[in-house]
Amino acid sequence: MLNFNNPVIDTKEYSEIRISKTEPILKMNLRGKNRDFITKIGKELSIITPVDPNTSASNEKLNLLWLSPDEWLLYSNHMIDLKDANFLDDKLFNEISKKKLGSVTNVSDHWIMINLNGKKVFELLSAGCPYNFNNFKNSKGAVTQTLFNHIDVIIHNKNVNDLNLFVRRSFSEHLFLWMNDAASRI
Amino acid sequence: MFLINCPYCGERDQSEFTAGGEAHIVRPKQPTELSDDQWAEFLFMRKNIKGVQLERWNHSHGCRKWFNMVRDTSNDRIHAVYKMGQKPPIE
Amino acid sequence: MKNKYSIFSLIKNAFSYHENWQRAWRDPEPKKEYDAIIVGGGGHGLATAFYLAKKHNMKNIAVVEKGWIGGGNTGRNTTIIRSNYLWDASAGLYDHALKIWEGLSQELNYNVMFSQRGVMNLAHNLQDVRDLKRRTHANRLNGIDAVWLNTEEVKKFCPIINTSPNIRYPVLGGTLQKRAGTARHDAVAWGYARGADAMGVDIIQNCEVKGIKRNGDSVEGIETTKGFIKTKKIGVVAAGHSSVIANMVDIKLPLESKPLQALVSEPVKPIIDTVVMSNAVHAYVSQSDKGELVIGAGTDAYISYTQRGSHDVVEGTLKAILELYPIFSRMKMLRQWGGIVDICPDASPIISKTHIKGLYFNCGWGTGGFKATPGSGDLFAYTIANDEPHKLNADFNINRFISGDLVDEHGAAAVAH
Amino acid sequence: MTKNLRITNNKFIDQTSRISFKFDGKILYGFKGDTLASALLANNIHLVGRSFKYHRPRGIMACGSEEPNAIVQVGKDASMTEPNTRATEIELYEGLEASSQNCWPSVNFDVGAINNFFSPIIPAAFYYKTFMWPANFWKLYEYFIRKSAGLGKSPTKPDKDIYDHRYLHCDVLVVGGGISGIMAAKTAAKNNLNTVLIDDKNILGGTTIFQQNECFKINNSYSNDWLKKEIDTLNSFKNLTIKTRTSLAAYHSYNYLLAKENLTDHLDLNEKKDKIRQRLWKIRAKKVIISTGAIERPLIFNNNDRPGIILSSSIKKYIDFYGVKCGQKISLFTNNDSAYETAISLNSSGVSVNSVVDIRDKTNSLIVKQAEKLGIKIHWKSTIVNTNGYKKINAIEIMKLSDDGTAVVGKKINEKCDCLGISGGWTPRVHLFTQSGGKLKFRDKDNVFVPDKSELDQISIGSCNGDFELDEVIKNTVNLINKFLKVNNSAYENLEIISSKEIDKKNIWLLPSDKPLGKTKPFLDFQNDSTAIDVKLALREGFKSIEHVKRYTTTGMATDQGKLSNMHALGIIAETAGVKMGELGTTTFRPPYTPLTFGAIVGRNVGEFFDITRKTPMHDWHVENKAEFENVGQWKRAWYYPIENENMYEAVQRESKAARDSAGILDASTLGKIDIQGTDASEFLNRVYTNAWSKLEIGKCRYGLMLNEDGMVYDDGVTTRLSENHYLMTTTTGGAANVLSKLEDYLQTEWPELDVYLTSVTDHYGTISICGPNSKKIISKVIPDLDLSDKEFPHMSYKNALIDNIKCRIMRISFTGEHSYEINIQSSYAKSVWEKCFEAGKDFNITPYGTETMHLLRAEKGFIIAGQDTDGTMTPVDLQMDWIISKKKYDFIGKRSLYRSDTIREDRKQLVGLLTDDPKEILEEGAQIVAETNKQPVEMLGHVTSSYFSPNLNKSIALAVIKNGKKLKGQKMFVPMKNKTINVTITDTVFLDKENKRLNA
Repeated sequence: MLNFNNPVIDTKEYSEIRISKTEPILKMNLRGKNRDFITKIGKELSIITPVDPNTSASNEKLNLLWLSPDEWLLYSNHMIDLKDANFLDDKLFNEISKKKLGSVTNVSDHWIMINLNGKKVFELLSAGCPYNFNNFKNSKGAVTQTLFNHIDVIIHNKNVNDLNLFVRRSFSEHLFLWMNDAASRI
Repeated sequence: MFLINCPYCGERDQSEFTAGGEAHIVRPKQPTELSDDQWAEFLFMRKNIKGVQLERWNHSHGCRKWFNMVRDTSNDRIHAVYKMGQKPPIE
Repeated sequence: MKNKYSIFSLIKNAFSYHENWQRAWRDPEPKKEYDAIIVGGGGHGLATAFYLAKKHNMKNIAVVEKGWIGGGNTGRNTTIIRSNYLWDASAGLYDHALKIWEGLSQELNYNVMFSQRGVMNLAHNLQDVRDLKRRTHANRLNGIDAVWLNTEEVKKFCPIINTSPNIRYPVLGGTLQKRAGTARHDAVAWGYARGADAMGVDIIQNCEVKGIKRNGDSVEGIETTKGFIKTKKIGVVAAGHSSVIANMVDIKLPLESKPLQALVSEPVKPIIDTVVMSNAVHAYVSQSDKGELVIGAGTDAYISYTQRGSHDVVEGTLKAILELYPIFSRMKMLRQWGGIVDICPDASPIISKTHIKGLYFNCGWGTGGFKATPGSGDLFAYTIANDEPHKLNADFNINRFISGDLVDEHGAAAVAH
Repeated sequence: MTKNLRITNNKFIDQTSRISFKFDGKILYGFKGDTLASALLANNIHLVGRSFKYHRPRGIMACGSEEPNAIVQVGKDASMTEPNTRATEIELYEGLEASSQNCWPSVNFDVGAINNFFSPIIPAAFYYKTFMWPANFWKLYEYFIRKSAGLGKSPTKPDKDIYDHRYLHCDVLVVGGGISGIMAAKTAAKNNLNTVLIDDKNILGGTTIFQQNECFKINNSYSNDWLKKEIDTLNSFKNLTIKTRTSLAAYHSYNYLLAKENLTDHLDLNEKKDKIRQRLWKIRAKKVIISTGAIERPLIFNNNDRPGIILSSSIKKYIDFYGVKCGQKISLFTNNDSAYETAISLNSSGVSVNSVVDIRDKTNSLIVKQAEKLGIKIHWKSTIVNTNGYKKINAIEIMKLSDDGTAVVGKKINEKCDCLGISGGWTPRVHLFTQSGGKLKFRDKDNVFVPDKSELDQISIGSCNGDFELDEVIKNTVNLINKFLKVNNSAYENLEIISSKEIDKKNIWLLPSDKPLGKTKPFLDFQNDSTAIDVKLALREGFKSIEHVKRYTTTGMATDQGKLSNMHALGIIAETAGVKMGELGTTTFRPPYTPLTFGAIVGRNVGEFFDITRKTPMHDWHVENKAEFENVGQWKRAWYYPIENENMYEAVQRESKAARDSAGILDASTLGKIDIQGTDASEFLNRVYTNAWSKLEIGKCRYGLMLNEDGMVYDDGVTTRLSENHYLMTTTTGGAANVLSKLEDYLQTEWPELDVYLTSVTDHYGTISICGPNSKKIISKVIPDLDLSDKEFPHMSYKNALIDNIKCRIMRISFTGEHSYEINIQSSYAKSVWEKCFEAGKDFNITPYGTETMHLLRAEKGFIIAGQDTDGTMTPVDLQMDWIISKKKYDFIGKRSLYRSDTIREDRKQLVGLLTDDPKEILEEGAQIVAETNKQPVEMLGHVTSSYFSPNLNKSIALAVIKNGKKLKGQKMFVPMKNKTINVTITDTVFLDKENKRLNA
């Protein structure tokens, strides 16, 4: 059996900031323009596809994040086992890509998801994000793509002071170390 | 640092964007029909306006969408943004 | 020649409390007509006028400047002078300038403080090494005094550089041109102005060009804020504003005008006695005679005529400075400013005739025009006087963008300076 | 302390906690709350530095960031010392060590002072006029000029302190916590606006907080008591953030501001460690309120620079705030009322005021009357024509002014004093306003520039807006704020205010003396030693513009950025040139407002965080196996794997041989990968690559070359057709990001009609490349059930497969010319698969190789590396890759540029192979190639782009670009090195296996 290797990211606690790893979870990039595409993924995932900028929709298993007018990120709430992952992967690909409605790409390992939790998470973000979180803070489900210390990230407001941050795998170790350094000084 | 109103994502810091130069320079549909001069015109020659200019920007660290901007290059004031394919909201 | 500058003239004037110094240049009203008009009173424009008068015996000429002379990029650059360029054409152009620099203070009887303290270009990755070695070999064969230094030699020449192999992008070596260095930017403009004025050139400040009058395909004169001035030859040396002038005659140039920033630290006692540039880490620094660290930042990607850039560019530059010189962390930024640089797609200038008779352009110097000032002026003067380019600027004509015969100097010009 | 210069009744200094510090090696004492300046003055030390040019003795002159003279070197430690620090801004702490600058051997005896003697022959800008003969002596002259220039000393060891950044977004930012700032902040907070108030001092309240004077009352209490109560109420607002010790450094467009917060500079030496020293706040404010106050002007008269000459308002702050007497026999010199406030303060603290010299004829304002009541002597219509005392002022010479104020009359009065307070009126701190692009207007009645128009959502209030008197400050602040914030705060509306009003105004920019101007020293810029005479000289020499005068005389270019000198310079220029000051305009104020440490600007991104480090999934394996790494962009790539003490050359020779003899394994994960889907995918590829794609069979791979519109090679890579409308494109490592955004650009802007979607999967896949004659055997061990026969799985094709149930894609493609495979698998399993392959390869001596060996192997086959063999000036034709340019296709990116008059030239530089006559001789990459030796200058025909010693051919090989190279095959050429010339022969670019037999071996 092959071993599953994550970049060296584990759970670290600081005063009112908790940085923790979450892998493996499923992540899929969905792209499409027309209405059929939008209704189709909604149907396949039993989620109403979020069409408003910077928003998301969730059910107990999955989250669907708006990334752009023709792009969405799908990710699973919990660690997901291979079979389900492959099943969902194939199903969506066959229903959408094969049927020429849009594109479906598995990006589970393209992104690393890091959970940020605690009263001071937004202080941590303010150490490196030019983005204005004043409204984002209070709107559950809000999504933003921005820069965090010059690295592209997607941030999903899961719950009060409970964020999921997505960063490209090859950048993740660097960002993780940087976040720890920042968190240790807040 | 500009505060740019991405037509898709809303107001964001300039650092999330990439400038793409003068807008509405359409790539010739039949380049092979053009003379060297005409091709050079498309390739290199620019108005480089001092004043109100239409230009392209990309929300490269956000939604990755290209859009157009009306900006006065003499004072960096942004008058408007509009999506690709749309008409400029000014004269 | 008006009263000569020297230690003796200083002593002599001391007795009269320096109340008898003459004006460095007159402040004339424009005449009705000139044999040639230079648009733009920066270093390049004033040098052009100076050499038109000196070498081509054209005395009835004027320099019109919309603001005050030397107030544009001449007074805003970081004063680096070097000629270690890759292609023969560039090497010829910039070394021609460097040779003039070497005698300029005497030629102008004005101390431009040309200081041949050497310019070092650092390599931080394997491609850097290839590119810099390629340039060094080319320079050697072109008779330009650039040599390759290994990391130890770099450290020896400038001990404060962090050459540790453990930094993010270690210094893998570099090139050194000893004849290169810096000069006092204001003095260059003032020296040329004083020299040109002494030969009868009218330097007209606060005179903005509003239009160019044409008769068919030749020029007749310029409309200015001080009225119409007749002339048959117009040499435009307007740097960041070149396109503005070009648009007056419906010429499009292959230029984009972008903000370029620079900054100085508070003055300190001598700590670095050469100029060090780094492409990959994008920082360069020298120390002025006054003691300030002179640091150049990069350009912004957008067009702007505001002479302001974005803070991120300054932050990025200082980040690179601290990577290479961690000892500067407690030094303080005293002043930052911006200029408008006109950039060509191939990072090389245009010194050229146009399809309009009597209209000449000298532009596209991008981020590194100061070093070329004397050569640029000399060659542009030649081009205007003879209505044909000198062999040293023949390759820098505007038609190269049509034929595709570019002089790609991105490598040599890579660090904005 | 020699004398007792400290008064006891004082609210702001904690006289119970004594602090010891060192100045110029001498141990001294002060109190918590002192600045270095106030502590020095309490120790009766005025002389703290020497001036820049003449090395004249200089003393403390002000009490804040406008201080031009009292700048010192703080700390001795080579890594922690800080030059050019203003004593007036250094909060005293236990262990502080400071020393004078720009003097040798000591501030009391400075050899440089000889310059003062030479001053007659070194006027402004003298250096432009001399040092030109003999020409080659300039180097020597410059050496001495530089030695004498500069002020403090740079640290010589790396900084140990930590710096930090924070972004902050607020509705309202209030800059400056004086009375108007406090009122503004409270109003904003009251109206539920998210408000931030910053002040550079350690406590709020500005100058009003120590203004206890009968002439200034609000609702029957002293202005300071009233303000104190206001400040106390601020803590109740949750939506108000207050930051003290925080100075606004820069005000950029779009209300983007930078503020520096000092966190440890005031702490005792042993408390500073391991804390963030300074934090740079990057503030984005919807609205900005500037309430930065005003700066008192000096007066310009003969010898106005001696230690002991201090701004009158600073003397007031030293006595009222710090409880320090600047002297015991103090004289005052003024052109306005505010000096009288100082006189009264001194008087009430028991300091005898000799007299007030006032250039005005007489005035009867409330405060002047009160001063007279206290018996303070006033010299009306008088000026000071000279001051005495070398290292400290000891007397002033007073004379009456002529009616027109241009000359002095009558007899000279000598007055002994040990301190002189000067007041030339007030200058609003408009620096931030102008930084933000705001335009100023000139107010003739009291000669000040005040804010006029601004593009941004901002406002100036209080004295930085030109309101200098308590009642107008309050009245106007209330109105302006209510209008600006669109609120209605009645609380401040009917306050009962007592405020002395200035009735008579008089201003003389350059005060006359009984000596001819040339014989006097009326200083304008104290730090840079420029005088009124210098300004007049500049004008005389034709430097008309302010910027010219400023640059020629260096007035206003010192570390205080002309906070004290600019207005007088303008005034004297206007007067001399006979123009109105309003028309003259002002010089531009450039950021930062006060000098900002590089450390604060950079923040935490130093050392390991200087730049991002990207790692591949197998990175740890490479580390464990002792790989040396190469930086490729932000990536760390395995460069080579030395065994024992191999050097790079030896390691690469071994790796290269092993790869061709048996098997090699390479981590290719950094290659860019783009997933392309959509019904127009094939058409899209047709447009972006030079070759044709429509006919590529599903399951097959093809090499593609991408150009810029200018026709020059931009990027290359292999693209695989996964299904009808589904491709996987690979790009170069360096090109990945740019290619993707370039392609997105074309899709979004030029070809929106195409149904194509791009998704980056670069990081999703780890890529393992196994090459060599035994690669097939190894793959069959790793994936037993995969048919690897050339028929089923030929070169340039791909298969899906499972490794332990993990999906992966196997491409049979080769960058080495060997039979080879590329496994693409989810990154999380890549390291594991890599180890599996390595295990399976053991029997075949599978050898891990890095980028260097990869470069060598591909060079043996003449494959190019975009960026190494191309430099943005090479077309596909130049690379002799004509075959890859589709003749059928109507268009593709860059096609048209290939047919320009220059790009169709036959004799362009073209890619060729090079062999050295001596097969052991390895050419240097970058070396130039010529046709003739011993000729200078000689035409350079081209240069060496790649060069290696090939262990497989046992000779050195090289790729080069040479003018007209195609036609020159077989020709002899020369590579001139510094000390020798190498003979070479031009060859074909393919050195090994021309028939491509090995691909299927």
